[in-house]
Amino acid sequence: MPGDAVDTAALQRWLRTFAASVAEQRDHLTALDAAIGDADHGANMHRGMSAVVAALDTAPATDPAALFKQAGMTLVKSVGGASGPLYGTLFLRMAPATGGAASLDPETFAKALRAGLEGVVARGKAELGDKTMVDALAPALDALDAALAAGEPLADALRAASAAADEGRDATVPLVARKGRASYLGERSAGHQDPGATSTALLVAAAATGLVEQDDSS
Amino acid sequence: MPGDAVDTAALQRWLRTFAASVAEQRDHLTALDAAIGDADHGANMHRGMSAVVAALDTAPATDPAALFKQAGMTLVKSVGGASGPLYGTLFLRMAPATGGAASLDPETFAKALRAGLEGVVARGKAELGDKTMVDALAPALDALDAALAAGEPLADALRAASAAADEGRDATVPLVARKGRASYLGERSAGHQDPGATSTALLVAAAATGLVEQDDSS
Amino acid sequence: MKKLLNDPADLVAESLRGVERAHPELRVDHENRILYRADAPVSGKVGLLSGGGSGHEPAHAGFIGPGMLDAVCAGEVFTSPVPDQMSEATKNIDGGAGVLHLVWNYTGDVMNFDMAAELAAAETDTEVQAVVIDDDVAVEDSLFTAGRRGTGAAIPVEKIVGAAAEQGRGLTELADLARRVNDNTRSMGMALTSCTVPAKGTPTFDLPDDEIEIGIGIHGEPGRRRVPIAPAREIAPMLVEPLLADLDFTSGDGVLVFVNSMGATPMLELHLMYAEIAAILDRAGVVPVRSLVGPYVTSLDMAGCSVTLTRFDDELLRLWDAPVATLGLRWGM
Amino acid sequence: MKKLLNDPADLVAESLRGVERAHPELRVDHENRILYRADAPVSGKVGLLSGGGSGHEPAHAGFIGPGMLDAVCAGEVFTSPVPDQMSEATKNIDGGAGVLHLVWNYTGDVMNFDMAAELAAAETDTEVQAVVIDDDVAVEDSLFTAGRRGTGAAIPVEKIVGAAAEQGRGLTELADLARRVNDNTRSMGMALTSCTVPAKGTPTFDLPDDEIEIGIGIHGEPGRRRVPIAPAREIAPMLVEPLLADLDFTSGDGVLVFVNSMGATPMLELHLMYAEIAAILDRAGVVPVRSLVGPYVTSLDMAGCSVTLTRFDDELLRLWDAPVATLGLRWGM
Ligand SMILES: Nc1ncnc2c1ncn2[C@@H]1O[C@H](COP(=O)(O)OP(=O)(O)O)[C@@H](O)[C@H]1O
Ligand SMILES: Nc1ncnc2c1ncn2[C@@H]1O[C@H](COP(=O)(O)OP(=O)(O)O)[C@@H](O)[C@H]1O
Ligand SMILES: [Mg+2]
Ligand SMILES: [Mg+2]
Ligand SMILES: [Mg+2]
Ligand SMILES: [Mg+2]
Repeated sequence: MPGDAVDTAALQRWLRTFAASVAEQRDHLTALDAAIGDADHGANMHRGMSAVVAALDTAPATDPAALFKQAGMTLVKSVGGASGPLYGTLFLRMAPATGGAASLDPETFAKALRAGLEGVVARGKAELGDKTMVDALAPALDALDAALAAGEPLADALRAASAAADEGRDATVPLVARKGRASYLGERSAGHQDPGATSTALLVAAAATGLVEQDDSS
Repeated sequence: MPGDAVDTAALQRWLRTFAASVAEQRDHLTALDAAIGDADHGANMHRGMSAVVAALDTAPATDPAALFKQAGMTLVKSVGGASGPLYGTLFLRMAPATGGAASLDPETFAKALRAGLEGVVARGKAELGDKTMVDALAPALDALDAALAAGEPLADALRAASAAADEGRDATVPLVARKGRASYLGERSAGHQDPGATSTALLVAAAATGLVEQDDSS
Repeated sequence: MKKLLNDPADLVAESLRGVERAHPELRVDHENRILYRADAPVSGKVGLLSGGGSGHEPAHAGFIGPGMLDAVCAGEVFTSPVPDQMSEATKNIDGGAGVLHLVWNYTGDVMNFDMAAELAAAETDTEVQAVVIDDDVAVEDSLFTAGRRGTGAAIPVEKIVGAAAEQGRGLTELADLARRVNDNTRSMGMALTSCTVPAKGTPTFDLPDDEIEIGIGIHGEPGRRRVPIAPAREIAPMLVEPLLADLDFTSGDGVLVFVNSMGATPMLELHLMYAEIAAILDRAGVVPVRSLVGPYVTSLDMAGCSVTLTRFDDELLRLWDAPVATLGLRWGM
Repeated sequence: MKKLLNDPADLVAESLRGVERAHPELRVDHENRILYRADAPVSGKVGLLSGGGSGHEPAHAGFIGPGMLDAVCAGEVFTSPVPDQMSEATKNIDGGAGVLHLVWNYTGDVMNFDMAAELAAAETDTEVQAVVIDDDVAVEDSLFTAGRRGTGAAIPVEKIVGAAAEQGRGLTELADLARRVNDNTRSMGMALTSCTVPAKGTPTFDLPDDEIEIGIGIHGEPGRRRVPIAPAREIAPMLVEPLLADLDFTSGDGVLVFVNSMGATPMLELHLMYAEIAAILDRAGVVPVRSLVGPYVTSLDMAGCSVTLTRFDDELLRLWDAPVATLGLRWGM
């Protein structure tokens, strides 16, 4: 499906859509973090994604690898905390996986995302079920791979990924955190939704809505 | 009127009655002080009068002069703040004015009280209308002197004094404080009743109810 | 009320036990509630005594030590100590050169220190002089009132006179010096919240969420006026302009800028306030040469701050910089 | 929210302007939010770098100076600084003997410092080692979790390693020393109230008037459990017993007893707590040899306290007593 090719413009739309939903959900993310963390996840992600959008506005990268690197470096430089290195690493690790192509086919995009997830795990040492962003990202990528393998168009595959991310996010609620700040609460962390898994679900949703040009045929 | 003689036992009753009403009005005195001062007048007077009662219980003085001295010293030693030196001086100055008598006639008692007032004024430099305890004490003593001069029995004279003290206390409400902590508030001190005038009104009321043995003939 | 204590009535006594345990460089007389420099009296040196109500920590005990005070009398929370305490302390810090009482100007403190001086004069031949500290421009200075409160000025007064006392200067010279520092110092404070006096258990005054008090004292006394909450850049002039209007701070060699936390206001905000204040001073041509930023003269758990400016000359600056070793101020030793 | 600031987004930047104005002994790189000892790099000395989120003042910048840290990176409120800050600071404090990162154990701080070390390794030939500080016994220590938080231990670690660095000791020796101090230190904290993060504007957690949190962190993280408000004499054991259960503090030459205010709790209460804590240590046969009482590692305007014990040996005690000149700790110079 050649219409499924992911070019720099599509990736920019993805990032801008994510930035917009982070801005919109900022207080919600912070409220989730207040319950089991330190009440800054919304501010952190908003600061970072505003910087990413500002970079896109002033010096837009011209190929996917450069774009991922720009986004990753911007996040690492501007966010701090746990989410800065983690989201930063996610994008930084996507860059080399593009092989320098100007436009990515769905499989390459999915491969790049998986490289990003591996970067997050290498950096943060979280496993599935530790009540972190990994709990949203990993199932999303599994769903994406499965859908693409089943021959679904990218738009449908991303919608499946987004649904899986949402499910993964919701599944963090009963978990006892083992990584990140929420782990300090021990049993008291159960019953609360993980803020990082929540922002990650927004990232995947932004791919489903922003990455693929929405038109009637999709 | 020989029944009007004020002996050591009567003076002790006065002090105990005053201590009891301070204990009862403690929170009220502190609330008044919170509005225009530092929220401790009730605690201060209660600490002081509890110490006076404790001294009466353990080593009761045997003549009026010794009793006044004991009460005054105890207040100076235990209260601190503005009210400690002021109430302490009041009683300390009453002692010499008794001339060492074992029992005071009403005029001598009134003279001693006036010496106390003069001590308060010398110590605190407050004039009538400065919104202090002087505003309750001075009119009370004027009323006491006038009633005794008119030949009224001590019990009646003290009731007149108590009424005058209450009036003086109430008259502090509209005043702008010029002395003590309330003076820091400037115009904002108007509209509040002075805590020290309030405790002084209790002192005079205690004389009216505690000093003279209440019996049907009085 | 949520506080770390047992019975409010025992707070001061129990806290002094902790001071004694934690700080062997202080000697504590629990019966009289006097804190001494461990090596008091210092022979040949004028003894410096201050004190006041508790609840202003690190003032007053945090300023005992070489280069500053010799002893401090601790009163109940926000209540002046009593004359017996001061006369006892006076006796014990007299190294033969007399004792200077540094009295914060509050009716209670002044009267109790007066009575203590009378007692000391009657009982000993220790020469005693007293200097009253009164720097708070929020209060009108008038012969007919209690006058200005003593607040932040106590720190430069006690520090500078303490340094001069270590040099062996005489009682009268030190009293003059104390008055000189006081005369060159002005302060003004504000509150974001009231404090809660433990014995009362509720806030001394109610302050709505959108209002602040300007011109407050350090005992939970409400201020001169209540204004809507405003950004720091609008609050700073409300504190600094009255200081500049009251004394010409451009005429010295520079000023000490002292930004004090009332208790609950954190350093992050104090430093931001410092930047706002420094900008105002720049515009006014006032030159900050030394700074002090932190909780030094507090009012229990009150949130807010005060600003104190001291006009330095060469000598005051030198004495400010001289070594001092107390819990609250320490440098050079 | 009532705070002395302008826009919450500018709080840290504006506060650093005030730090720079007030404290010429610090050099401030505003662009990178790095605070340096004015004379950094010190030739031949191992550079000591720490840092973390803002809101813990005087930590971290209050511990820069001779005998302690060379630089500190300031993050947003409660948010770890970013790798660029740390790698820039690392370059600028390398006096030729390498740089030691003293990292408070939080996921964000550890990851950002890791990335900074990777950056520094790629860009310079500065030798970098890192030691993670993790002393908070409220958190279970497990290989499968983020591990214990770094809290009060930072003060003795930074002080003692700072003194050893001034003696010219090498990087590896200092890293070992830092681990030794950390291994001999345990902390536990409690909150009477939540703090309010300026960007959020409301308290991080709600705590009823009759409850307190035990085992809280320094970022407004709720504690391990919530218990009814109790007298200080019942709260002290909730903090001290877990420390004694976790490490044998009787086996050293004595301990440093560090009672820390979370921000809004005044010294009067801290000293009362000190007395309660000292009494428990007496019964346990633990000998306090040094004390530290005050707001050192705060959590904005939170009311509450933490207790940190460090087991000293002869060498640690000597290094603790060595001269230090920072805003937060100063003695001997
Ligand atoms: N080790 C980790 N691995 C993966 N994700 C993590 C890890 N630690 C924390 N996170 C994620 O980061 C989120 C918190 O981010 P944020 O609040 O911005 O940082 P901080 O905890 O430093 O304040 C958590 O909700 C969690 O999803
Ligand atoms: N100079 C003065 N002369 C007479 N009475 C005074 C003077 N100053 C204060 N007072 C009285 O003392 C009262 C306050 O006492 P208290 O609250 O115990 O002391 P403090 O003001 O030291 O806290 C005032 O209400 C006033 O009546
Ligand atoms: Mg967070
Ligand atoms: Mg009062
Ligand atoms: Mg008082
Ligand atoms: Mg954070």
